[in-house]
Formats: sequence, structure tokens, C-alpha cells
Amino acid sequence: MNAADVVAIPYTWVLALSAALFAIGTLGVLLRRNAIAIFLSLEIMLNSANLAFAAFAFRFATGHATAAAAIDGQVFIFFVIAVAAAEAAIGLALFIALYRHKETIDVDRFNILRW
Amino acid sequence: MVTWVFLAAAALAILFAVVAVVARNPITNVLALVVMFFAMSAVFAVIGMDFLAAIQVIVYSGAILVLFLFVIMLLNVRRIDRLGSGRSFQAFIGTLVAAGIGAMVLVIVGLLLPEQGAVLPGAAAAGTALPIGRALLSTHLFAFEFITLLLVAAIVGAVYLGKKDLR
Amino acid sequence: MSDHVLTIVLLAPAAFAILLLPIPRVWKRVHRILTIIASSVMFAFSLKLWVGFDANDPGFQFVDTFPWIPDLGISFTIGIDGISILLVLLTTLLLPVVVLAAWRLNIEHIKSLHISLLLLTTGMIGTFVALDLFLFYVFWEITLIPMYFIIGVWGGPRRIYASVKFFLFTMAGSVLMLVGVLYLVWFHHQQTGIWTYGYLDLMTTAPLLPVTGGLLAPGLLVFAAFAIAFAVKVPIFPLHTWLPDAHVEAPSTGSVILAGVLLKMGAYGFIRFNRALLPDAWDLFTPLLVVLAVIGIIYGALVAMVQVDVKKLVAYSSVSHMGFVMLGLAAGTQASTQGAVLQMVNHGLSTGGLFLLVGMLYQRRYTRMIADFGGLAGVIPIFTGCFLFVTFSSIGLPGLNGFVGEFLILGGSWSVFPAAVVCGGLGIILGAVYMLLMVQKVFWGPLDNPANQNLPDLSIREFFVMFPLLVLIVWIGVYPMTFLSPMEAAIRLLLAN
Amino acid sequence: MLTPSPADLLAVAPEIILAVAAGLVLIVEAFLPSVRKHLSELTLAAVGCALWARITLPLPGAVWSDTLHIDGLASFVDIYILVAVFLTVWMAGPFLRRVGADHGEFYSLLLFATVGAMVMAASVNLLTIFLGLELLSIPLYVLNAFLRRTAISLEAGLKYFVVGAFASAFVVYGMALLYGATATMNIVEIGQRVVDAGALNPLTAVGLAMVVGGLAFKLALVPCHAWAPDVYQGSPTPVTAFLSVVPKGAALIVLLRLAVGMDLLQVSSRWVIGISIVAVASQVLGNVIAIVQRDVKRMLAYSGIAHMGYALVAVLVAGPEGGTAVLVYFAAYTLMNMGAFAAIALLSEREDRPHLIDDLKGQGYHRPVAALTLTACLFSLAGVPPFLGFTAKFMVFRAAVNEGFVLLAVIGVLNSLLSAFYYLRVIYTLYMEPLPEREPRLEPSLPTAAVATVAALGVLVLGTFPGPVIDAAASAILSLVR
Amino acid sequence: MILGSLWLIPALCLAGALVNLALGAARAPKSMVTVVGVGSVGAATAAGYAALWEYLNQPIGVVIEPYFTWISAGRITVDASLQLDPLSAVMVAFVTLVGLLIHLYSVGYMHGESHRGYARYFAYLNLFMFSMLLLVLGSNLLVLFVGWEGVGLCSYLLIGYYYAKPGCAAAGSKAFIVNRIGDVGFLIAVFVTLGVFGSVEYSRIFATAAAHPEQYAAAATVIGLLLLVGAIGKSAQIPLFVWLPDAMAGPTPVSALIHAATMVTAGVYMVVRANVFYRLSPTAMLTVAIVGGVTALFAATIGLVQNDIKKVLAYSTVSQLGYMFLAAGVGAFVTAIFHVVTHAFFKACLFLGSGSVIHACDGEQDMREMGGLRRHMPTTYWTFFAATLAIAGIPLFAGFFSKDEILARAFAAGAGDLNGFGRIYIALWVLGMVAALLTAFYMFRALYLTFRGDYRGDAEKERHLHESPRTMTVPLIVLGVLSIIGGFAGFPGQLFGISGLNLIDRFLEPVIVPLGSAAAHGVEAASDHGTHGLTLGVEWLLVFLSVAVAVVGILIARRFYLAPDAFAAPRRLAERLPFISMLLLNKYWIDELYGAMIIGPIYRFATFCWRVVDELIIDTIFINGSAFAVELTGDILRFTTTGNVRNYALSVALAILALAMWLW
Repeated sequence: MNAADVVAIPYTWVLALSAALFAIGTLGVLLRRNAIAIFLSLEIMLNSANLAFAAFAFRFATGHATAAAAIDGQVFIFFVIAVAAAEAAIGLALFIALYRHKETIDVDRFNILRW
Repeated sequence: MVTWVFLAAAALAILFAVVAVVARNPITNVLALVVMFFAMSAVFAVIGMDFLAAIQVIVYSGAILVLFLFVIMLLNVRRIDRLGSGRSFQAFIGTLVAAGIGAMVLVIVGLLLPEQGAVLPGAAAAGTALPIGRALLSTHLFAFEFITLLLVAAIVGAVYLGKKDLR
Repeated sequence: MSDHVLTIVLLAPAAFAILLLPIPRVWKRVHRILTIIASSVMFAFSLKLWVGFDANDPGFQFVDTFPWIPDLGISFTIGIDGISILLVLLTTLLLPVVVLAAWRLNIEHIKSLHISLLLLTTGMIGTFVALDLFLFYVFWEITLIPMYFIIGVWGGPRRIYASVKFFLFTMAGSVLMLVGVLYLVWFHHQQTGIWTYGYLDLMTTAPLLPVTGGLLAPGLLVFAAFAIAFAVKVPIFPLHTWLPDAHVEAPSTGSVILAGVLLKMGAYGFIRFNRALLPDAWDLFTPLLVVLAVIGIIYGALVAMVQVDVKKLVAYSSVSHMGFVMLGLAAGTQASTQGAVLQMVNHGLSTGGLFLLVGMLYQRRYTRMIADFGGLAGVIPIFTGCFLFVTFSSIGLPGLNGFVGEFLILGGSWSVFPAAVVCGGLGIILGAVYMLLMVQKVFWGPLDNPANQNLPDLSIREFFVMFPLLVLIVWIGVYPMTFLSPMEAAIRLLLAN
Repeated sequence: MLTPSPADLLAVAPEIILAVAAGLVLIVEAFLPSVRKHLSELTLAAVGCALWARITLPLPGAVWSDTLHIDGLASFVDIYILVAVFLTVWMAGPFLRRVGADHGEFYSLLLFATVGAMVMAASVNLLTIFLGLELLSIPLYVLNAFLRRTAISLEAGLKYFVVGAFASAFVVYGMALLYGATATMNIVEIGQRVVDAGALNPLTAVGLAMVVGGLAFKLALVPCHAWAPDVYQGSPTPVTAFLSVVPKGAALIVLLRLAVGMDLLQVSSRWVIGISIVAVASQVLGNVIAIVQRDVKRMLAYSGIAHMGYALVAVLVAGPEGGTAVLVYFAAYTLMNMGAFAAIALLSEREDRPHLIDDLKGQGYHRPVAALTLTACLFSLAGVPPFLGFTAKFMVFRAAVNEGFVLLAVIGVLNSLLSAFYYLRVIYTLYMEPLPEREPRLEPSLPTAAVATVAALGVLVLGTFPGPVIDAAASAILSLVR
Repeated sequence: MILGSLWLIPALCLAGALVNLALGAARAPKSMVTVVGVGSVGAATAAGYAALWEYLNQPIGVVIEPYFTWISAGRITVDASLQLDPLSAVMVAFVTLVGLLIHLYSVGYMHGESHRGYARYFAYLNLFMFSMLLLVLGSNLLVLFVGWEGVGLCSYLLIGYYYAKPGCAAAGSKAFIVNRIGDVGFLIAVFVTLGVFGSVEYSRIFATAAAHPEQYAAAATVIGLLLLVGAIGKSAQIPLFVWLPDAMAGPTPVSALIHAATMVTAGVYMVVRANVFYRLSPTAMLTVAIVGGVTALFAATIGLVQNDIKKVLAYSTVSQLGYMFLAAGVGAFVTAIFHVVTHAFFKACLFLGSGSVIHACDGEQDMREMGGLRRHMPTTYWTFFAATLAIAGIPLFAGFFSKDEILARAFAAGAGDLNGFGRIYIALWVLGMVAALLTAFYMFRALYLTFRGDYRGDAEKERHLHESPRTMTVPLIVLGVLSIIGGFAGFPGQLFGISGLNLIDRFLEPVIVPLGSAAAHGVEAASDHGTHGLTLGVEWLLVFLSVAVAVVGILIARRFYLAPDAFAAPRRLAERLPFISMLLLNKYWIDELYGAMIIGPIYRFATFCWRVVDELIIDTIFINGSAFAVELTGDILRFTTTGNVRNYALSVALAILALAMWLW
């Protein structure tokens, strides 16, 4: 759809959404024990960050700053997604290795190293 | 109208984010995440970032989460721990912290509320692929080249960790 | 003097230590011979300082300066005045003595022992000659490492505890000194806009540090920062408890250096830095110093009196003797200060000698318990003679060195702190008590312990170990002016401000 | 302009060299079995070239449309990072052979991580900083877990990964907020905005907090430190060495760039207080817990926490003196830690067992080189002259005193006294304890010994003549503050 | 030519000492040692008398020979210099003479010793002569102090000569330590002197003080009292006399030389030397007198019941020294020196006699095991008898003249109400008289128990009884003769209206420096020789009184120990006064008292300092305690690293939240 003829919603709403998602993600990381679940929550956090970028980029695009600034934000999102992919690859590989070794990916079970 | 779309997407995103975090069957988690990502791309679209909306769907839902599914299948993890099970103290403080962080950002948002977003001038079609592509190949050329290293490194590492021992 | 005599004296030991490195450690004899020769030569060379020293010049002589860290105003500047020259020579003298003393020691790692000794020597000399506070601090700390090893590797059963205690005590004192130095330098920069760690430069501004305004006045804090560092080394009650442990556990080689030179570093620091840089604060602290000094004198003597281990007794006697030194410095009259500096040398000779003798005794019997001995005089008369001689020097018999120092200290302090002098007199009495009772239990009386039946008497080598000390003991006792006159001018200048 | 200018490429030549080498290693391993034995040499050559390039090439300053600043600061850090990598690779060869894990991936990943660190150190753009951070982290996740059959190694990898990813999520969010607050990604401009505003507005403050938190994780500063001991202990020793040095250098520089750029010392008194607290907490906690550690690597992890506490004081002071102190500290810390870990690698019998201090009993005269180098490095870490560690601490405390933070200096020196406590324990275990009956079977390794010796000598020589290092640091910092 | 290089006199002895030490180390034959030992002292004696002769034949009153600056720092300057004046001349004269004789005696007495022991003995003895001569020749307080400590050292070494014998070493240490107490007093006196006069040279300080009496009166009191402390230590006066009896553990010749004739009189010498101060300070002088008088009686009472012949002599020495202090205390400084000399003669004679006896009864010292030795060793007996008469104060014997003059002067001081302390002086005179009585008694008791009656030891020993060799008897005879005629040097001519017969008085006159403005001072009157404000009648009365006292003492002794029922009487007396006899037998429990009151507490406190303050409080609680506290903290805090990665993540989040809130 063409964005030209729409009245934009306040960027702060988007920001609020990202805040909520970020909180949810954090909650997940801190409260789940299964590595994959944790990692999913991490993805949520990254995405919320993306939303934040988007929100600000949206704001700057609407005349509060240069267009370049607005673009920067979106570029950042682009890269975050790429990084997320990379992290996913590594993380999942790591989980597999862990699972091979210990038959579980419950992070609470990995505490040989402590004190 | 836009407003409603946004609100709906937002509600959807939050809802399924919660599901992704709470659900105890990994498959559910992943699928919930997929929905959430779709919602997000909707949001992107609403604020006129078509390109992002696109890659959000393609890369995330299309690639990353599939990867997740594969892994889950591979390790056939069925039921996993309940949210906050185990260490109750960790859960308690964790909840507080998460809430705190969220609240903090929300408060900031509150502070920012006064100045509202204005009409998005059609001329500045910021979100389309063209300007982003330009930026990627000019201002952010280095990052653009650099990300390849990142991905290669990730592949190398993943391969190493994933492969069975050669000798 | 542009021919860098002092620099050579300072760096020669370290350089030689590096030369020893490639020599295989199994060639113990080679190490011994090389080291003894080298150290003797170094001593002989260091006499050039004595010869070329102008006693009438109160300032620093043989000054050498090389840029080191110019941006920070740190330079390698060294020089000696009438105060430091004696201590430097004492150090260079003691090195060959202890090396010769350790000659027959059947211990492992001779090579590293010698290397440690040589590095230690450089560190100690550096402490005495540094004219740059950064340099001083570096040398001050450097001495820790070799001493730590000497105590810890070649020491007695509780050596680890002792060595760590020694290291941490000293470091605990000196770390604060570092902040003190930094503050002085910063203050100098405030005053003059110049970054410098030069002793003579800081001397111009440091006295301006405010000492009024309660206990937190910068002057007082900086003074304390320095004083604590030195007080630990001296040592001053109640910071002295590392000393007995260190002395008892250390091999006699280490004890001799420790008592002979290391303790002097503390007293030297007091006079060179606290007194010269912060005279106002010094005046405020004098009463405290006097009290602590007197406590040290009497406390050390008392505790020495009830020791059962000869070495520990001598160690506590050091506490008492250094108390005299501190009293002399604190009284701050010309006579008392000169006496104090001379007493540093005396203590180095007599206590050093005592530790050497105790070490020889230990080599013969592998015990230091007073109870294990008795009636040795009949078995090893010449050894006994030497021991008596040094004993009487240490309890200040007129005609021997100890008396001159104590006399000047007490006589000089009398006009300022008569009460302290009276307590000092008490210390003199107690000194006779603990030393003579020890001698009585060890050397006199019936020879009741069969283990002591046939101990060998002083060997030629051991006699030559003791000889230089004995000569100096008599020399200083009979004609102290040789050593008093060079320091006269320097101390006069130092006390002037 | 779609293609980068030659100047741009030249500016990042070292990074390019390393990246190419990283790929090359894999190719060689895959297709040239004959050369497989010499991967480490190959890598060494590459690192050497990069080092040479970084030293000889001119420093153009702002390049790549002002996303990177290849300036004195960057090059100083790069040089020490490369030295660290060089030493790591040097000792890694025999180590990997010993533990039967000499795969090309190791070198490749190591080089990637290095590139990440270097880019991070050179970046002035949030985006590149973030990417550098990730390129630094992602290979490290793998390297920690590189001994795939060793439980502790895997566990180390997991822990570093979870906490790392979590922290980087915060970093991203923080960056988003900073970007939102200032409408730019260039930290110089961000700093300028803050300075103009003369205060931190909430958005900036929270964004800064999140970014700093992420960096604090990399620096293992209290309270983001807890991962360090576990990861240090679990990772293969060369990786630990790398981990203990390289990321910290990069993170320190970013932190410094932020602090100086925003002139936080003047702008925010709360920043001063907060950072002071973190610094002191890191020093105290690190030292106090290190005292009771029985595993050398773990002990060094805690000591590392403390050391970053000292360095943070310098960051806080900022300015020319603080900056110089940071750089000197990093230089010293690099050499000391590389030497220490190399020596530990020499003195450790098995990788999958904890490296107990008691296993070092009596090694002092049994393994003279290893013991001597370890001793030198430990004394240096303890901050005893004439070692470089003392010079570094001296610079930090000097900067602190000159800026009026006398109390911080006092706390710092007292902490280094505390640290002497446990360094001495290792040393006396080496020299003053008798050899146990069953003495550990250690196979000597020339390269590792060489690494240890080089580091120890560096620590000693540069400590005795610190002039050059200090000059270099002082002139390097001029590109940031003047 | 000796004059001008006085240093030769002590130096010779020092040389002897060093050579003998070397000989001892080399285990040289005794003959060589003898030659060196006796020879060096002989040479010193010769030199001394030569110097004396030269001195007498030249006009200068005081010959001062500065050699070099010994110590000089700030306001303290001390020269190493010797001086010869009448006082030191007299001292040199008798010290060298007696010393030489005793060296000779020792040759015989010590012949049984090992080579090394023999050499060591003579080395010490020579060293002693050196120190003693330094003491008397020194021209300032500090040189005196050098000798002062030197003789102390030799006394320590010689008391401990038989180091293997239990008790000897202890006695030596005791002697040195007790002396140290006095020495510190002396040192402080020196400091005060330095402070007040800026010098320690006799020539300076006494002249200055005498010139302005009022100005320096206060200082004089302080210095005088402090010096007295030193003298008390050295001369074994109350309360520091305890070391002297124990000192008898040394070889008898040593007791004779050091602990009777010379060293112990150093205190008297010093007091006389400093007479100016005492004359300026009535308080100080009175203190001297009291110390002397009390000691004289106190020691005499203990002497009554001693059975060890040397102990008797020791206590009598203490008591005689008391007389000397009494003399000085009443201003009769010259008389004090006079008594020093005569006492040196007869007491040396007595000790050597006892030595010869002990030598004969191979080591036996208990008089109850002796008796009837007169038959076996006549020479010893007769010389001992002469000396006993002398000490008892029988007219025309040496002791008579000096002691009688002391008592007379004491009485005079009382009668003349010296410094307004007349009563006290009279009391002291009474003490002196009683002491004289006791002296006569216990000395004759000793004489009778030893030489008269029948031998009480076992017959086996009796066969060995023999007269001592020539080297021992000759000194005995010489000293015996001296103790008969020695007194005539101070013949009280004024009793017969002839003045100027009192050689020693005339000779020592210049020592008593006239006090500048206080010429009319009572002290002056007392110090002037000859008539001391008493009429001839009173003088003679006193003479007869003291003679009578002496005779009474002798008769009692005769009744107790020579009568047919010998020993019964004293036993009865003891039974009648059990407490007193216990008191005396145990020497008033002085040693025990000191042990309980002073030494014990000090040791307990010292142990407390060591065990509690040092080891418990400082080391355990503070040092190790803080280390322990740190480790404990570490051991608690280490559990913050739980090992659970989610905790780590939480702490990161928490930290970021906190920082963000804070920076907000």
C-alpha cells in the first residue's frame, strides 16, 4: 500500500511496542531453562531492538532529521537481522554439540564450572 | 484505519511473543514466534518500511526459524521446562528486572509522547529498497562488506561445532 | 666527577648478576668464587666514593643524571651526600662478607642465591642514592623481590609465612607512599607548572603543603603516607612483628643483609624524605615519633629478654637499637642526628656480626635454642671471644662503636627530650641484661649437652668473615671522627630548613 | 560511488590480510594435507604481515565515509592486539597438537575474531562497532567450546554464548536509543550532541547505560563479571589468553571513545560516581575472590576483573593522562597475561582438569623457564617494579591523583597490595614448596616457552625503560583528545 | 719524659693484654705469658713512678695531655686526653704498686691453670690495669667513663673466669648489670654536665662551677646525685652492693685487686674528683654521707655471721667503702682518698692472705673447716694479723690513721653543724663508731677461726697444709709491711701540735679547688686540712674512744672464739636472738627482695609483651586476623559465582537496569 496518503501513527507507539517485546524477551531469557527457549527469547529481544530502530527511523523520516539518518536506522535493522542469523547458526550448532555431549540442553545442568 | 492495523499487529505481536516465551512445547514456541514476526513485519509496513517488512518475513520466518525447527526436530526435545520453573529466586528477580527494563523504556516513551508523529510525506518514501540499497553501497559499504566475514565466521564455527569428529 | 663512579657502583652488582645467569647452576664453586671476587672488587671500587668525597660540601656529590621518562619528568638521577655515603659503603662492604659467610653452606640453588644477593645489593644502594622519587620508589620496591626469595627459598621451617609476611608488610607500607609521591609531584605542578620527580625540585615546594586544618591536612597525610612505609621497615612498634619472623626464618645471609642494611632504608627514608621534605609536619609528628621510639627501645629489649631462640633475641634487639636511631632522628639536634646516622652503621656492623656468628653456630649444631647450648666457651674459645666482642659492641661498651652512637643520640636528645633519654638509659640497662644473660646461658656454665662436645672452633674463613666487622667496630669506637666528619655538613644543611 | 577508494582499502589492509588468511587457512587445510602441519606458521606469517602493515602503513584517520577512524589510537591498540594474537597462535600450535584438536578452524576463527576486535577498536560508528563486537564474539563462542569432547570447554562456550548474546541484545537496544536520541550513528557526533546539551537526557542515559553494560560484559567488570572465571577456566588455555586480552582492548577503546566523546567526566557527576563504584567493586571483588581460588586460570580470571577495575579508573579520568594510562595499561596487561597463560600452558599437565596451584609445587627449579616467566608476569600483575605492570598502575594512579581522585588512587594501591597476596601464593608454591612424589608429566614445548619468555622479557624490559610505551600511548591518545 | 706521653702508662698494660690474648690463642707456654703479663705491668709501674717523680720535680699543678678529638658532633665535643694531678698521681701510685704485687702473687696462685686459662687470666688482668689507669688518668668525665666501663668489663670477665663453675657466670653478669644501673646514672650526669657547662673536661667544668657557686648550685645537686648513683653501683653501696659478695666467685687475687683494692674505690675517686659539685650542694654531700654511713654499718652487721672467709672480707670491703663515702660526705675528701690507699694495702693483704689460706686448704673457703693454720703458714698468719690490726683500727697501724680521721671529721661535721645537718652527721658518726666495733669483732673472728685454735678439717687434708710459694708470700709481706707503716703518710701531726706532718693532706690540697665567692662557706672550713674546728682535747677523746671500741670488739671476738668453750657463746646468743641471727645469716633477704620486687615483675611484664601483645594481639588478632577475614570474605563471596549462567545473565540485566536508572 502506498504510504503517501495515510496519517501516520505516533512513532512512540512503535517504541512502546518494542519496549514491551524487549521486556518479554528479557523475561524469557531469564526464566527459561531450555537453551532453545532462551535463544528464542533472545531473538525477541533483537527484534524489539529492531522495532526501536524502526520507530526512530520512522520519526526521522517524518522530518525530524535528515533522510540519511532515517535510512541509517533501517540499515542497522538489516544488519541486525543478518547478525541474528549468524548467531542463530552458531548457537544452534553449539546446542547440538552440547546435546551430543550431555543429552540435554537445560542450561541449569551446566554448572561444573563454578565458585 | 492505519491506527487499527497497527494496534491489531501490536496486540498480535505481544500476544504471540508471550506465547513464544511461555509455551512448553518448542514447536509451539517457534510457531508463535513466526506469527509474531509476521505481526512485526506488518508494523514495519504500517510505518512505511516495506523493505524491512519484506526481509523480516523472508529472513526471519523463512530462514532462521526454519533452522530452529530443524534443530528441535534433530534433538527431538518435546516438552520443556515451565516458565520460571526451577530457581524461584532467579524467577522472581528476573521478572522484576524484565518488568523494570520494560517500564523504564515505556516511561521514556511517555516522556516522548508530547511530540506526535506527523504526516509521512509521500515524497520521502524512506522505506523503499532503493535508498537503503544506496546507503548499503555507499555510506555503509564497509559494514556491508564486513558482514560477509561475520557470516563466513559463523558458518565456519557452526560447521566445526556441528560436524562429527574427523579423526 | 663526571666518570659515573656512583652509577657503576650502583649497577655493577645487577650487571654481574646477569653475567652469572648463563653459568650452569651445578658449578657451585664457580659461582662462589666469581661472586666473592666480584663483590670484593666492587667494594674496593666503591671506596673511590670515599676517597673522592668532599666532606665540606653539604650537597650531593657524584651526581649522575640520565633521562628516563622525560614526558613525566622522571629521570635517573643519583648522588650521595654525607648521610648516604656511609650506608652505601656499608652495603658494598656487607656483600662480600655475606657471600664469604655463605661459602660452606651446603644448600641448593647457590646460583640463584648469589643472583638474588647481587640484585638486592643494587636495590639497596639505589634506595640510598636515588635523587628522584620515582627512582627511589622503584629501588625501594625492587629490594622486596630478592629478599622475598632469600627468606622463602633458603629459610627455615616457617619460611613461607615469614617471607610472605615480610613482603606484604613492606608493600602495605610502601603502596601508600606511592600515592604520597604522586601527590607531592602534583602539588609541585600546581605550584610551578612543572612535572618533576626530582628530589631537589620537590624540596622547594613540598614544605609548602598545608599542615593545618585538622588531621586531613595534605601535609600530614603525605607525611603519614611516607612515615608508614618507613616505619614498617625500621621497624617501629607496633609495625615490627614481621621482623622477628623474617629474621628467624631467613638464612643468616639474609638476616645479615636484613639487619645490616634493609632496616636502615627505613630510617634513611625518615631523615631523607619526611624530615627534609615535610619539616612542618615533622615538627608536629615529633612527639609521636619520640614516644614510639622509646616504646621501641624498651619494648624490644624486654621482649628480647625472654626469648628462647638466639636469633629471635637478636632480632628483637634490633627493634630496640633502631628505636635509638629513631629517637636520635626525632630529637633532631645536630648531635643526635649524627649519632643516629652513625648508629645505623653501628647496628649494621654489630647486629650483622651477631647474625653471622649465630649463623655459624647454627651451621655447627642446626639449632638456635639457647637451651641447647651452654659452656661453649670451653669448646670454641675463639668463637666465644668474637661473640663476646660483638656483644659488647652491641650493648655499647665505650671504646667500641655502639657507645659512640648511643652517647651522641642520648646526649644530643637530652636538651630536647630528657624524659626520653632517661627511658633510653633504661633501654641500655636492659640491653646489657638480655645480651649478657644470653651469653651466659650459651657460652658460660658447665658444658652439659654432649652434642656440643666437639664443635669446631672458628675457621680461618669464618675469621676473615668477621675480621672487617671487628676492625670497624674498634675503629668507630676509638676514632669515630673518620665517619662523623663527612656527614657533619650534610646533616647541618638538612636540619637547617 | 560503489567501489571503495584505494585509500579506504589501504587503511584496512591489516584487517584484509587477516581475513584472507582466515579463509586461506581453511582452504589449505582442506586441500593441502602436506601443509596441514604448518597452519600455525602460516597464521603467524599472516599476523606478522598484518602487524608489519599496521606499523608501516600511514594512518589516514577517518575512512570508509567516516565509519572507521584508523588513527593513532586504533593503531596502538591494533598493534598490541596483533602481538597478543601472534603469541596466542604461537603457543596454540603445540597446545592443539597436545590436546589433539589442531583443526584449521581454530586459526581461522581466531583471525576472524581479531579482525572483529580491530574493527571495533577503529570504529566510530555504532553500526560498525556492533558488527565488530559480533565478529569478535561469534568466533569466540566457538573457540571457547573448541575442545568439543571436553565438558568444561563446552560449558564455557555455552556460558559465554548465552551471556554474550544477551549482552549484545542490550547493546543493540542501547544503540537504538542512542540513535534515537541523536539521530546519528557516529559516536563523535553523538558525543558532540551530549556535550552541547551539557547533560544526559533520559534517552541517551539509558542508551549509554545499555551500551556500557554490554562493554562491561566484555570487560568482565562487576557485576557483569561472573562469566569470566568459568569461561577462563573452561576454555583452552590459548583461547583464555586471547579472551583475557583482545576483547578487553577493543572494549576499553570503545568505552574510552564514548567517555571522551561525551566528555562524561564533566557532563555527568553521576557517571563519575557510578563508574567509580563499578571500578572499586571490580577491584575489591576480583582480588578478594582471587585470593581463595585454587585454580590458576580461575585466579587469573578474577585478577583480570580487578585489573579492568584499575583500567576503568583511567577511563573515568579520561583526558590525555587517563587515555595514556588506559593504553599503557592495556599494553602491560596484554604482555603480562599472555606470558602468564603461556607459562601456565607449559606447567599444566592436562586440559580437562583444573589447573590447581598445588600442581605447581616445586616446579620453580624443575621448569626454570616456565617458572621464571610466570613469576615475572605475576610480579608484574602485582604491580611490583621494575615490571611493566607497575608502570601501568603508576600511570593510572598518577592520572587519578592529578585529576583529584586521590581516594580512588588510595583504594587502587591498597587493592594491588591485596592482589600481591595471591600472586605470591603461586610464586611460593613454585619455589618454596617441595616437589611432590608423583611429579606431573609435562612435555616441554619450545614455542610456548618462547611465547612466555618473549612476554616476560617484554614485561621486564619495557618496565625498566617504559619511555617508548608511554610516548607511543601519549601520542596515540592525541588523535582522540587534544 | 714519661710526662708528656702519659698514654704510655696504660698503653703498656693494653699491649700486655693483647699479646697475652694472642699467646693464649697460640697456647704459648706459661713462662712467656708470665713475662708479658707481669712485665707489662711492671713497666707500667715503672713508667707511673717515673711520671710521678717528674711531676713532683716540676712546677705545674695539673698536667693535661690532649691527644685527639674523640667525639665531636653539634654542641658535643669530647677530647681523648689524660691528665696528671695530685689525685691521679696518688691513684696511679698505689694502683700500679698493688697491681704489680697482685700480678706477682697470681703467678703462683694460678700456676695450676691450663695454658689458655693462664694466658686469658693475665690478659684480663692487664686489660684491667689498662682500664683502671685510664680511669684515674682521664682528664674528663667521658674518658673516666671509658675506664669505668672497662674495669666493669674486666670484672665481669674475671668473676666469670671459672665459667664452667656454676654461679660464676651468673655472678659476673650480675656484677655487670648492677653496675650498668649505676653507669646510666653516670651517663645522664655526663649529659647534664654537657648541657650545663658545654664540656666534660675537669679543668673546664670544675673551674667554672667553683667560680660561680650560686649560679651552678642547682646543677651541682643534680649532677652530684647522678654521679653518686654511678659511684653507688661501682663501689657497692646500698642499694646496689649486692653484686660484690657474689663477685667473690672469681679467683682470689682478682677479689683482692678489683673487688677490694682498686676498682671498687673508683666510685670514691670519682666523688672526690667531683668534690666541687658536692661542696656546692649540701644535699648531694649529705646523701653521700648517709649512703656511706648506713652502708658501713649495714655491711658490717652482715659480716658478723659469715662463715666463708672471702664473704667476710667482701662485706668488710663494702663497709670500708662506706667509711670512704662517709668521709667524702662530711667533706673530708682527702681523708677519703687516704682511706682508699690504706684500705688498698690492708684489704689486699687480707685477701691475698685468705687466698693463700684457700690455696693451702685446696679450695676450702669455709672457716669452720679451718683453724690452727698459724702453725702451718706463719708468714700468711703474721701478715694477715697485721692487716687485721690495721682494719680494726689499732693505733699506729695504717687503718687507724685514716679511719680515725674519718670518724673525727664526721663528729666535727656534726659538732660544727655542717650545712645545718649537724644532727644527722652526729648520728652518722655514731653509726661509724658502731661499725668500727663490729669490724674489729668480725675481723678478729675471722682471724681466730682461721689461724688459731685447732684444725677442724679432716686429717687427710691437714697433711697437705703448707706455706705458699715465694711468689705469693713476697707480695704478702710487702703489703703487710705497707699496712703497718702505710698510715704514716697521713700522720695526724696536729694531735701533737705539729702541723705539716700529714704528707698526703698536703699533697692532695690542690685537688680541693677553693670556691670562688663562697670562701666563708661551712664546707670550706671542713675541707681545710689539719684543725677541723675541734679542740685538741676533743680530738684525743675521740681517738681513745675509737681505740676503746676496737679493743672491745677484739675482746668479744676473743671471748667467743678463743675461749675454752668456743662457739658456745655465739650459739647461745643466736638462740637468744633468733630473728636477728636469721636476718643476718640471710643478709636481710636483700637478693630475694630484689628478685621479688623488681626482677620478677619485669620478667612477667616482658613475657606478657611477647606472648600477649606481640604474638596474640598484633600477630594473631591484627595480622593473621585480617588475612583470615579477607579469606573468609573471599570464601563467602566466591559463591556469588554460582555457576548457573542464568544468574549471570540476570546480574548483567540488573547491572544495566541499575546503571540506566542511576544515569537517568
